[in-house]
Amino acid sequence: MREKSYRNAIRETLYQEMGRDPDIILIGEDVAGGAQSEGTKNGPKKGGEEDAWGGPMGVTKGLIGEYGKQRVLDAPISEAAFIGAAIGAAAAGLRPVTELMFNDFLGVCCDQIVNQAAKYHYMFGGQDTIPLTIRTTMGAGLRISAQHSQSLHSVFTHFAGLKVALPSTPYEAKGLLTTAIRDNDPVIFCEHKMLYRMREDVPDESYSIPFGEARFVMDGEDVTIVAFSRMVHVATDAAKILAKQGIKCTVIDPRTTSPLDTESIFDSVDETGRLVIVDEGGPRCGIASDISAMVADEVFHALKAPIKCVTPPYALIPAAPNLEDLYVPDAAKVVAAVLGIMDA
Amino acid sequence: MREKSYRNAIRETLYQEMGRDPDIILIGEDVAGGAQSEGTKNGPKKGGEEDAWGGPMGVTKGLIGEYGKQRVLDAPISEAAFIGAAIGAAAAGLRPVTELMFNDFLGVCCDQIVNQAAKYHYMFGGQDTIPLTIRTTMGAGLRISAQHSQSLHSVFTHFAGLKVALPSTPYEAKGLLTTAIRDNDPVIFCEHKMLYRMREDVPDESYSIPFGEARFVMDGEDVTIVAFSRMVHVATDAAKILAKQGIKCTVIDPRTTSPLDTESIFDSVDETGRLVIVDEGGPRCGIASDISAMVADEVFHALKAPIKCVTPPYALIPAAPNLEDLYVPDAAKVVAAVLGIMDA
Amino acid sequence: MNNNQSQLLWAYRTMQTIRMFEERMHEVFTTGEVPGFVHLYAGQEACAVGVCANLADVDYFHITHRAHGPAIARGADVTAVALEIYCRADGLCRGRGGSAHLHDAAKKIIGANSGVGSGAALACGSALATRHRGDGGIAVALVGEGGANQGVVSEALNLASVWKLPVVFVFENNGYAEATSADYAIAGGNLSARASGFAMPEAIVDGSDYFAVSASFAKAAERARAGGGPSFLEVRNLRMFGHYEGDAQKYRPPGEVADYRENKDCLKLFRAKVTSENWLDAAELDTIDQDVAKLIDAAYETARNAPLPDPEELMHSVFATEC
Amino acid sequence: MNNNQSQLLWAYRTMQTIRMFEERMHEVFTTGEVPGFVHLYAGQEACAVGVCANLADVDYFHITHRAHGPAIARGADVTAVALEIYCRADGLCRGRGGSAHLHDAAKKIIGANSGVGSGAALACGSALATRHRGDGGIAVALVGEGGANQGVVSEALNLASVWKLPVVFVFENNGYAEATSADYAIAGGNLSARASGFAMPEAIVDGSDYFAVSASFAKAAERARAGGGPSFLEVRNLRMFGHYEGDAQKYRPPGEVADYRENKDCLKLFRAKVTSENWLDAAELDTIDQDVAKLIDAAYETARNAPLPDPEELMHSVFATEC
Ligand SMILES: Cc1ncc(C[n+]2csc(CCOP(=O)(O)OP(=O)(O)O)c2C)c(N)n1
Ligand SMILES: Cc1ncc(C[n+]2csc(CCOP(=O)(O)OP(=O)(O)O)c2C)c(N)n1
Ligand SMILES: [Mg+2]
Ligand SMILES: [Mg+2]
Repeated sequence: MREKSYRNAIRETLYQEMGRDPDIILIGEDVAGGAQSEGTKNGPKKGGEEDAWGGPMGVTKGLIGEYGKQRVLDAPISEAAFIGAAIGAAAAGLRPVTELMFNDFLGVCCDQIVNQAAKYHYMFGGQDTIPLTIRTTMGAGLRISAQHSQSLHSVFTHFAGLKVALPSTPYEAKGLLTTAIRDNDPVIFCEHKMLYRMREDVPDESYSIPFGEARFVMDGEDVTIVAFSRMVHVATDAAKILAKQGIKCTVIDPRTTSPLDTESIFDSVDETGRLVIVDEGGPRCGIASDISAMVADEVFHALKAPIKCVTPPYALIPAAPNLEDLYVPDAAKVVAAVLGIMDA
Repeated sequence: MREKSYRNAIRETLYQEMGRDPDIILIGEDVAGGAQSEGTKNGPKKGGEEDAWGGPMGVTKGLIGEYGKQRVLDAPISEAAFIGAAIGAAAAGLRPVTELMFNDFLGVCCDQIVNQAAKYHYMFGGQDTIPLTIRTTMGAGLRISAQHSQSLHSVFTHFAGLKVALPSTPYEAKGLLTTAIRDNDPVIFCEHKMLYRMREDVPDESYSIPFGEARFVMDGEDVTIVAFSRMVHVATDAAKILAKQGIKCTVIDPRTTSPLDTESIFDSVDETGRLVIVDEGGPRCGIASDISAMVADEVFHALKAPIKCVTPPYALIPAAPNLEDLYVPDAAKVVAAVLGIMDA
Repeated sequence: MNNNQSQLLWAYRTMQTIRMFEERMHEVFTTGEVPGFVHLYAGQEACAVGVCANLADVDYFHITHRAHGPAIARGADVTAVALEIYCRADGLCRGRGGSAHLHDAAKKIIGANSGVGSGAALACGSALATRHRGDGGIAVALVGEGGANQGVVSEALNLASVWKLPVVFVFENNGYAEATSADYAIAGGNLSARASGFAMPEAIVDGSDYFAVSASFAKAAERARAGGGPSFLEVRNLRMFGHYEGDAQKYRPPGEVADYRENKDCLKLFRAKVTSENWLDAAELDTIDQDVAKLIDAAYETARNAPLPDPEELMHSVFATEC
Repeated sequence: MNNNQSQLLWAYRTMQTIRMFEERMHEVFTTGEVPGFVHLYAGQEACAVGVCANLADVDYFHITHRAHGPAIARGADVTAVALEIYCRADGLCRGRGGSAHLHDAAKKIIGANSGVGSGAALACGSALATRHRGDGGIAVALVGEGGANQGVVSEALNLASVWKLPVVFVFENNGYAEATSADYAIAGGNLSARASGFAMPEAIVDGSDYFAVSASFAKAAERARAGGGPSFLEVRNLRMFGHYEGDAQKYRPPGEVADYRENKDCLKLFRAKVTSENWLDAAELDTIDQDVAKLIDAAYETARNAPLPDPEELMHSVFATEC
């Protein structure tokens, strides 16, 4: 057990899983960091140092050195083709892990993810499985505007056939990625950009965290707060502030949106009678509404107050730092939402 | 005023709007029905009759004859390029109407729709508008399986910057399409495949139906049923069955999911205290949950019973007719949902 | 290519099976008993059969929405094919895919999967897998000339070259994508001109000539197996029916199909060739025709009378690993 | 191309403005005061400036994430550019787009818009619009050699040819897409080999030579204006800095940038040419250098001290037509 960053916990998982299973291959842009330029008829190899990058987030650095070019494949900027290839390879018996640099680039490989990977197993009558992991980054905070800062887990969740994991800490990242890689369904593994440097103790040996089992971050009998990814920390901060005011919150990190641990959420709301959901995705047709609707159906009679969703507004993500910070939910907004339903 | 099919109501609208505004152009696959083959250096013109198709649904037939090749453009099977081109043309002052054959093909032009069209106006600081209409087809019923039968309006709605219209009848289709074309934002106009043959009286002259204003299909004080597109008819059938049992339903067709007429929904639930939402899209992170969540927040205290969402299951759409019919919500399921909350 | 008698008999039988299967489908479709959209392969048989003549068990064959012919060419059970088109419980895909999504994992027939052209990318993945295993296999992607205009196809051509994958891209140019003619939609009119831009060899083949397709494909397959990387084949033919059943085909010039049936029917040409060369005799071929007719009768009879899937099938295998 | 003095002075001034703007950005970025990712254009100036030398007011210029240089080349106000990069209220896009999304509707500078390469499709639309109006305009799409591997780019090449649009596709091959070298990612290593597959003429141009770019582009633009359809230009150059600021660039061979700065610096080459040909004299150019330095000082000073957008800007212009 050592303290590890979220980034390193992910790299370690890839390293360990690839060591365990030779059918795991890695595909993505710059994942091998320029290592693969061997020159062409037009000239000799041009590149400098091998493995210079390791993907733009540096997560895969070192893996090509260990596992070689046949298993760590740099791809041209052709997400549709290389994710399509990963699906084909998965159906044919490999266990690919691909990197989609930003989840916003769902835009250019949407057919592959939501129509092909998600539907292959079902539409063909269960003949093949698609044990594919798509690692991608989500979230605002880097000031890179509307097309590189989205949190699209709700869109992935809309499509039956995909599993969607949102690790909120380094420990979670390692355990959930292990599960993702070993799972026989396509998994969208959403890494939050602003968490890569977060550090905590993470076991050296490999372990897995089952999908569909929520984590209880805090326990309290007044309000249930459900939050995902980076918002787990925002929710926890809010809960700590509220605790000082005598309001005790249960904070739940469901870890995966598909499958979703509805049981834990329902049980908690049954006890507290109050629910706030905090999510960084868009407010319309998102996971916050999704959970609210399930509770308003299944646990209606336990509810003591309106259900509150704390999400960004129905706007786009601006580059300007002050506007971006306004866009993303913070602890103050969560506190306000909780206070708003305490006397209801 | 004559009886017109949904298909013809749409064609008539295109015809009239194109007559009104010379900057409206039409782009899509087969929209000009093979008319555009003029032969190449490899041989003479090969095609037969001009304008043989009019898109696979036959909607645009006749338009090239009236408005010519400069305004009715057949496109190769390159949705990303031609919808991208439509966006570029819209930003540059035209008012394009494009046809995306099946809404499932969002898959191959997702970046264009959700990242470019939706974000262009905002991200560039409001400098240009994107007066673009994307006509597309939604819905199950043709036994064409999981990748050609989806109802993806919730996904479009998730992305701020898009407007989404779902005409439920021929009259609605004409009025909403007129509004869509004249609107300065990108509008996803979702035509339901199984409604093309529906007929009703539709005025010959042009008229528009404002976005964000719900239609009250039936009035009743016991339950509010909100439904979209073809499900409006399913909901109405259910309401008629329930009426015989003495249960009076308000049936609301919000017409557009973005903008959404929350006021009408809230007011109605305020009165009835009960809400059932019927939708043909997937059950997770969809418009049904979306509306449920808004009501569970804003009209919570009026609620007498759990909110019910009647949607397909979290499955894919199978080709087999019996399974497809099971997948799609029907009146019996709506009746059961209403009965389930009447004594709650 | 192997022009020995059994190979020739197989080729003839297979092409005839497809032809009769499709002619029958064309007939029965009018009764309304076949669900969904149905795209017939009649007229194009020599393409799929010429390709499959050169495939081994380890090879992957990615087919398109015009699926019946290619699936049969690769050895899918004809009755299971009919059952799937009828969306029956015992169809190849348990009735879930229907006509356009025939898929047979055991035979490595990979079904059309969403947007046209997507097989080109998936095939890169099959090729990766077979290379990873070192089993000497290749992947073949069948793509229509209309589907070739999808961006993912160009991406896949480049990717296959960059990764030097054992793939053969077979572009079947049957003149039309729905109502849009290939001459219109392909800039310059010559699809195979794209190959060199992605650094792979190309060939244009007469799709009504089984021998030409087989020979051309054999060369490309050989190159792929030897580690030489991908190739690009453009097979030119026509479909004898509409885009799908129900298509009035008014976009076609008058006489186009009649002329094709008369002069470019791959079955006629094959028969003429093998009999005039004395490789096979006409009586043998007639016997095959009779056998095949019976097989088709039986397959349709079975399909028509078979049960639809159980209702609980709706929720079956949405996920492979339940949580 | 117009080699008259004012044109040459404009070209030099513009290239120098870009260079100094980028060198300054490289410096100030280390202070942390510039938000987001910043991609510098230094080393590539002759490309954008050579193109813009041939554009008229009616023409559309679709640029990329490496936006500063192309925007300035086309006449965007340097201060407004700096303000936008600093995400200030008075930036070109009110601080919403930042460095990668510079856009100036009045100047018909169309900003990078999501996935790399997407400008190729949008440019087809600008071209449609300008043709619809009959104003004699053209559209130019600048696309990086990495972005060229996006499917939408191939689709757009085909579409532009099929519709015979007045577009020039300018592929800027600066050797890398992030850390991935062009030699690796482009099958065969020769991007311009793709042009003929889409039935358009191509040219490969030395991107450090302003005159070569301008001449080559002028020809393509002329063709487009005359109704001859699209062209494909591959401009070869290198970037002098990393993919974005902060990039350690270890994937580059040692000395690559130093050698480029020494021998292929477009500004040096331009200066040498115009002075040795006696078209301009060195003193004039020195004066420009001084002017530009002041302009850059002022622009950065303004940007640094300008206010961020008002909070209510967050909800402004999500929609153009409020309902
Ligand atoms: C991305 C996408 N766009 C449109 C369609 C609808 N569609 C189905 S088949 C077809 C024509 C395909 O033409 P081609 O590839 O030439 O194959 P053919 O039908 O001639 O065998 C079209 C447009 C589709 N399936 N996918
Ligand atoms: C579809 C897509 N994939 C990946 C990226 C991330 N990305 C941004 S710039 C870039 C490199 C682009 O290279 P190139 O087109 O050669 O332009 P250059 O940076 O060299 O100017 C990448 C991969 C993106 N913006 N869009
Ligand atoms: Mg075709
Ligand atoms: Mg580059």
